Amino acid sequence: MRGRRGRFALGAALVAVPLALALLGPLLAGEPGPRSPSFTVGGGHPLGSDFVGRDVVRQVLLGGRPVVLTALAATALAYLVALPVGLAAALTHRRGLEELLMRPLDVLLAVPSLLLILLVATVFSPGAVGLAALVALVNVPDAARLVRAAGAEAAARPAVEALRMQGESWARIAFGYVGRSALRTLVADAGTRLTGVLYLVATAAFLGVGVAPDAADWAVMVDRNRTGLFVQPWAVVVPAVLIVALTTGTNLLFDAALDSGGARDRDRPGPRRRRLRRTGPPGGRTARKRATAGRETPA
Amino acid sequence: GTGTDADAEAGGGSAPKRGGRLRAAFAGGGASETLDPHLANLFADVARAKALFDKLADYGADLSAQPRLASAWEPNAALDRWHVTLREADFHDGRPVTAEDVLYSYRRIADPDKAFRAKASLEPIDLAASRATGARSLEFVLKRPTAEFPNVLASFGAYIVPEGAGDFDRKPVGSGPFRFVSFAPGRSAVLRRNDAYWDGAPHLDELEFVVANEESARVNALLGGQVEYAHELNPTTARAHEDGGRISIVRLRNSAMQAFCMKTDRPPFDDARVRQAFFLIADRQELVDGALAGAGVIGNDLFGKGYEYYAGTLPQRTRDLDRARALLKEAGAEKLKVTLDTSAVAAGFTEAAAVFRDQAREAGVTVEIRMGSKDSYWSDILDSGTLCCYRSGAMPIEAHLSQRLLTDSTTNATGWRHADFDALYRQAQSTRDRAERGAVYERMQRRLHTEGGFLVWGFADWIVGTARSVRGVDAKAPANTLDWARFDKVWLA
Amino acid sequence: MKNREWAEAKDEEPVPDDPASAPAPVAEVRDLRVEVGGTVLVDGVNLTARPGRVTALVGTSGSGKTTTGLALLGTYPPGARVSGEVRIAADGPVGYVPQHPASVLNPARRVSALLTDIARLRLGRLPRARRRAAVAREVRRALAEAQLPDADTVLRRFPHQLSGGQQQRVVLAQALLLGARVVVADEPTTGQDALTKARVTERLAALAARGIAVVLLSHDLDVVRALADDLVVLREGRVVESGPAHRLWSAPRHPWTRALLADRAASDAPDPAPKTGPAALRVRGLTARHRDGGRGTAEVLRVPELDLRAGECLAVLGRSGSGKTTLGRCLAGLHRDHSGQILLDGVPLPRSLRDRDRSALAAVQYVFQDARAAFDEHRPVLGQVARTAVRLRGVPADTAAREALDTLTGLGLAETLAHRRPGQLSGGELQRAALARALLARPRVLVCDEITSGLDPVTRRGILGVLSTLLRERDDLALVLITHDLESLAPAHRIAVLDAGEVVEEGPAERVLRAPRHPFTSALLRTRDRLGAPSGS
Amino acid sequence: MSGVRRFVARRLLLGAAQTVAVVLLIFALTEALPGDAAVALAGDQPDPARIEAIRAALRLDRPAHERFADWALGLLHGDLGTSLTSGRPVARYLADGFGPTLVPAALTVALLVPAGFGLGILAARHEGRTADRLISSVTLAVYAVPEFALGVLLVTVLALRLGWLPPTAVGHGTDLLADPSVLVLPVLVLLSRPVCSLARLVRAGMIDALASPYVAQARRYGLSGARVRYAHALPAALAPAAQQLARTVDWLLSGVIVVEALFVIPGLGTVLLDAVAERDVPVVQGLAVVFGVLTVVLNLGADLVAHRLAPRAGVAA
Ligand SMILES: Nc1ncnc2c1ncn2[C@@H]1O[C@H](COP(=O)(O)OP(=O)(O)OP(=O)(O)O)[C@@H](O)[C@H]1O
Ligand SMILES: Nc1ncnc2c1ncn2[C@@H]1O[C@H](COP(=O)(O)OP(=O)(O)OP(=O)(O)O)[C@@H](O)[C@H]1O
Ligand SMILES: [Mg+2]
Ligand SMILES: [Mg+2]
Repeated sequence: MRGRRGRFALGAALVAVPLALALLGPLLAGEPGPRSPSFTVGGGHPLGSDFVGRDVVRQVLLGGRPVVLTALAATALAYLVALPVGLAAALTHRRGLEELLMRPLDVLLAVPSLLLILLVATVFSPGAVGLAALVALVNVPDAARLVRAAGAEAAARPAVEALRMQGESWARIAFGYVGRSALRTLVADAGTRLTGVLYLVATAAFLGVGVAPDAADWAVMVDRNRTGLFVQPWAVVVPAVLIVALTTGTNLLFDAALDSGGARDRDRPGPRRRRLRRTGPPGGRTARKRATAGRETPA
Repeated sequence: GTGTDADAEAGGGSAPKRGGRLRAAFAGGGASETLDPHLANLFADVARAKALFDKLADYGADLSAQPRLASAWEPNAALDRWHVTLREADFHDGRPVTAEDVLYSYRRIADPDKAFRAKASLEPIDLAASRATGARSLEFVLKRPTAEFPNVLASFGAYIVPEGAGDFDRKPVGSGPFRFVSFAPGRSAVLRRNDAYWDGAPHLDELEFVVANEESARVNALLGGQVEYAHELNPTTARAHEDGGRISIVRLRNSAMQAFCMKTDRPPFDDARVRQAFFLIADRQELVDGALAGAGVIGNDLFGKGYEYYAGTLPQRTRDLDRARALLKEAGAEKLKVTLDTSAVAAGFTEAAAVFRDQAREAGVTVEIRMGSKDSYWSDILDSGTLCCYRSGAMPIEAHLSQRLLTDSTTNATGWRHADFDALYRQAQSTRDRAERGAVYERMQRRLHTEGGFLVWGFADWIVGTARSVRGVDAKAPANTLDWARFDKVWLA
Repeated sequence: MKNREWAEAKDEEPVPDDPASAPAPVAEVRDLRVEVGGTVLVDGVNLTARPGRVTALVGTSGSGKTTTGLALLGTYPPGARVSGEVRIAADGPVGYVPQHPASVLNPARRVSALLTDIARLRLGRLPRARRRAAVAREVRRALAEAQLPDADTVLRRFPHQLSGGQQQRVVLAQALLLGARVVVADEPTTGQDALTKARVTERLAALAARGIAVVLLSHDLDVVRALADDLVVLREGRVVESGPAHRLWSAPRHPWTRALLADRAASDAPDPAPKTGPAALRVRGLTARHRDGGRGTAEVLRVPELDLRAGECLAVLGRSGSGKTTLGRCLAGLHRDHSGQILLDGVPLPRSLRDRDRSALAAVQYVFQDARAAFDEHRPVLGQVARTAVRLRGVPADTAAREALDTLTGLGLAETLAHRRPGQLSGGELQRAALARALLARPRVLVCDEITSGLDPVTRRGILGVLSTLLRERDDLALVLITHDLESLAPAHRIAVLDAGEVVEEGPAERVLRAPRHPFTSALLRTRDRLGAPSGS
Repeated sequence: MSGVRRFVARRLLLGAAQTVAVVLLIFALTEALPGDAAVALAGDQPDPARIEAIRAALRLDRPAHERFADWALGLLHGDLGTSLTSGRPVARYLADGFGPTLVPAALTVALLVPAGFGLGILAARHEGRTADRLISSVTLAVYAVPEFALGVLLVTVLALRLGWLPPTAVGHGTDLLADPSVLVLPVLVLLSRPVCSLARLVRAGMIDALASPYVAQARRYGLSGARVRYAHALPAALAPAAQQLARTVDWLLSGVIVVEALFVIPGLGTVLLDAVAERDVPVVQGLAVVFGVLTVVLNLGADLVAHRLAPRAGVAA
């Protein structure tokens, strides 16, 4: 119990810093000061200057919001599409429908995601919203396949048949039961996907699509300031640490939340199985272990 | 030019040593690379081409033409017929370089079905009328007087190949300092010393070009001893290693002009006052510091700093926001909004755009940055948009003028079309006397300085890293000139 | 037969009443108290398992049998506060046949996987070369002992490809194979027909005869009577009486014991009036297939003709694996792979329930054989039960909840239980909840698949009573009662007997029971008499 | 297994259609990109007349569908066409790029499977305890570090500071196996993120599987811990992990552009990016075919695993 709360606190603390920066940073950033030469240390900049001579502190303050917003939005959007598609494929008994849902997505899978983003973004030059949608789109096939695989077993359980016989709506069966059963796997995937999405946006920026390549955006900062890593490490290290904190914290929170929720099956063995081993020949003396009163088996 | 380490040591007088293998890392063109010298496009192509082939002439450090395979050239009085004598040189297969080879090479370049890059440069030559006057002498007939004809002979990509050569993938034969050994497109090219080279055999036994597109990979390979020469390093990398002692950094000054290009034929830049205002908005030092990480010098809105005929006497323009605002007001362009096209096509472009955007804001001008596709950037900016980032490698000032600033120039990105300006150019080309010609060029440059379309804010260094053992790397030659990437003069200590 | 001989022989054997002279216990529970969130599941339970003896735990549904049995395995409900002492004096593992066998079968592995692993563990000493053959032999032997003679087919299958009874026997085979010194068998015969049950009982007896301590948790008095050496009677988590079986049978001291062990004769007589009128449900030319592994399909059920009138109760009898569940699932639209027609009031029902509209869904309801698997383990039972009324009858949520609660209490489930999640209910409780869920649809045809298998006689009588009452009260209801249990035939008007997928006999209940025509039916009826012999009078 | 065979056959048939779709999609997108091979070839000398000439020389002036039809017709004869920029056959591009891609990819997969599964299972086994915390946080943190950053770090420390390994594979061309030490760093970098995502997925699935009654039963019956984990719990947790693995292999074969650039490995990812930049449509198309086929096969494999591990799915009502 204590462990879980501890993890919750740790996760929350880890997430709090980047989130607070994302929320409040732009308010604190103030007006841009004069530029310095690129990658200088000190000189009125506590964290030095970046690749175009801007103050790293200010960039860090400004750079959280787009990262958090785009990454969260794109991940959420990807799952918004992938969940129904994947679950529908898992739940249907019509092979045709399943193929109809999944095979076109496979086509998208065959194009490396960076290339797809590069191509589509160059052709259609979408804005920030469009880019988030695009990044989400690139993630949909992958996520949908995963949802399908994770949900396939649960989708064929008698419980689903029973729900159907009750006339439950498709959504309730799919999200309420099948999705719920695969929750842990889905959350684990969403957590890593979040990180992937973040850098996809940054790499796209570097290749010249989506966000401006000098945008105040932590992921873009990590990417663009890397040339100066050995001259002025802060411009890379600080945003990188913030991103790590954000993704690690989010995942820790999810993990902790999952461990509390969800009843376990009653057949789950408790860790304290009291067993007395024979020390002598059968029927001989037995070493005793007493179950102390008032023990709790963990949830 | 302050001498760098390598420079000092090279000049330090230690005698060149023969032997060894030098591996040079360049950014390359991937699996589509070829050894066809006429297709040379990237630095890697050019470096390979100049190791295998020769041109009739090449550019010196001040971009004046230096004789190479041509030992002498002599024009007629009207400057429209040039007599060129070839020096005694042999191709790698032992055949001598003849006038026929030259004519074949030039005709190949000018083939209307192909579109070799040097074709535009050779345009002044009437190849049908030109002819060999002997085994090693020939007469070029020109379409119009061209005082700067030797520049044509030195132009980018105008390499001399043996007559009939067409397939350069298998075993290219040239007259250059190195012979072909092997080639894997996008990976490496191995060459061996040509002992019979007319300009003296190279010191190196073997030369290998390897391709590494990522700058950090080139640096790492250099630091890890996997290559001895790494072309095109970041200023930041240079800063980190300049006094680190593990490698030597060579800065090739004035290698690339950095500019913003204003379209003078359309609003708002059709008004000279707006152009002048923009000249005054730019804080050049900040641009050099921010976009080039300090690796360069500021520009004065003119191409070719330090080159032959450069109008160095014109006063350096400095930032003056008040005058800029006044000029804009005069032109009725207060609260001006312009779109600045940029792309990741060249180092520093996007950075320069961002820096300039901030500078313009201080003058009340809103600059909106538009990122373009880097693959089609150059052709996109040629006709569309009003303001864009621009860059140019080293070339003679004359070539810059003729290719970019005449009414019929093929890449007139500033839309600079003025009959009187064209006339000045023609006048220069028919002026035999060098000093007189210089005066005409200065008049032209003065005009460009006051109201031209190029806001030239800086000249970038080209940075080369070498292992400490590498000697003889010329530190004064801008990229693309004769002494740049000239591996026949390099040796390993 | 053999079983009887054994049972009789045992009766003659002097059973030591004095624990001191009995063999040393191999497992012992002393003063066990398990409490979850304020509810006491069991309190003060004592249990001793001795080698070679069968200790039976009896009690009504929800009395704490499973909880006590799991304690022997060291397993407790999550979040339980446990006090007392559990001792197991054996080194090896403890065999366990759980109440819901499906839950311990790995859906991703073939039946053979765990069986082979267990056998290999036992035969680990053998040289590698001989081990493989020995393992295969052992596995087959165990399956045969567990009444699964067709080992080849069974081993190749995945758990979901087995019938309920077959799954149970596979788990039994695992326990038999294990060679444990203690076996906890939780309702090991619920899914079996009378014939199979007799043989399984025999196996368990043989197991005990090998010197293994068997802890039998059962409400099936026939089995308990045939096997138990010692009895522990539980009621609401407390031991009301315990002692040697013969004493408890002959002279129960506690009135509760008396009630529990009372004769089964007290069942109400079936409504004699045979129903007439048009058939509500008609089955024509039904053939059902299962895809068997990848080996093509196997026909498992052929029903040329079957009619069901409103107000009528049709019992479907048959051995385990004969296709009863398949029939029920076909009717309910859960088994798509069939041909033929199922007509409700003359209108053909879509083959899959996905294509049935609400009224058709409501009209035919099916109560799953495995109640635990049919519930969503994450949500409280009450809500799940109530949803039927909300979805199929359009009743507002709060009304539905009230109705659900009424139905559940009517079936003997307290309100506190209804608010729990399925994992926190006992097997019998869940079965009743599943019945309630189907009832809330007000179905025209209700298919009950072994819904009384997990119930003690008292509760079973209650449930069957409820069903009979419903039949009388709602004249449009027709009941299909799938069972292997002759005790549950009380409400039946007619009986259909299935054997290997064929309907071998069909007719009025009374007639079939009195004068069975098909040899298979007679065999079934005979076993009942045999197993029940000791208390036959 | 006739059922499975039918399934595979149908999927392969669909796969052919998918590959066509992939090729069409990529063709359409490359066509829609601003500029064409002529523009790309012209580079910073975009003389309009020259571009026109190149266009004519490359026969780019014909309508797109004609060019596509030509290419498709050639494909039917097993001819992948020739590159626009270099005139070399596309098949050679693929052949040259495949080796440098395959070697690190194969090595990575060979390490990824034991490492990813091992870590995931280890974490699940010790769920909530120190080992799990450690693995979970480290995998998360490493996953949040992009490849280039990790690459730079590893090169700096292992290659440049300590000098244990060569920093890049420069100059090794296609024959990477000749000096295996050049592969260590690329494989490490390639491995870093997939290991993390795979381990996390395996952990998630394993926690559920390990808590299931059937695993309890296996454990109760005295099976060794490893046997329980690998033979009984893992199969139930495998389906999502198999999907992830298929995706990773796909990524290793087509999308490892960063690592290829960082370590100078001239693999297919680099070839693809270059070809797109050069608008070298035939090369892009050739790669699209390869990637299409690859994806179809890998996905089919993953689906077969999923199918096999959730066998009940086939009979759902
Ligand atoms: N996890 C739990 N939390 C709370 N109550 C529980 C839990 N598990 C079981 N119970 C309750 O404890 C009581 C005893 O359950 P148990 O499963 O031991 O009964 P049982 O005798 O096996 O009944 P049955 O014959 O129906 O299987 C039941 O009333 C049940 O509702
Ligand atoms: N998915 C399946 N694939 C193949 N065979 C199956 C499948 N499901 C059931 N069977 C087989 O079909 C036959 C009938 O099964 P069914 O479940 O109808 O039996 P049942 O009469 O209900 O038995 P029980 O009393 O044991 O529950 C059995 O032999 C069983 O092994
Ligand atoms: Mg029970
Ligand atoms: Mg059944």
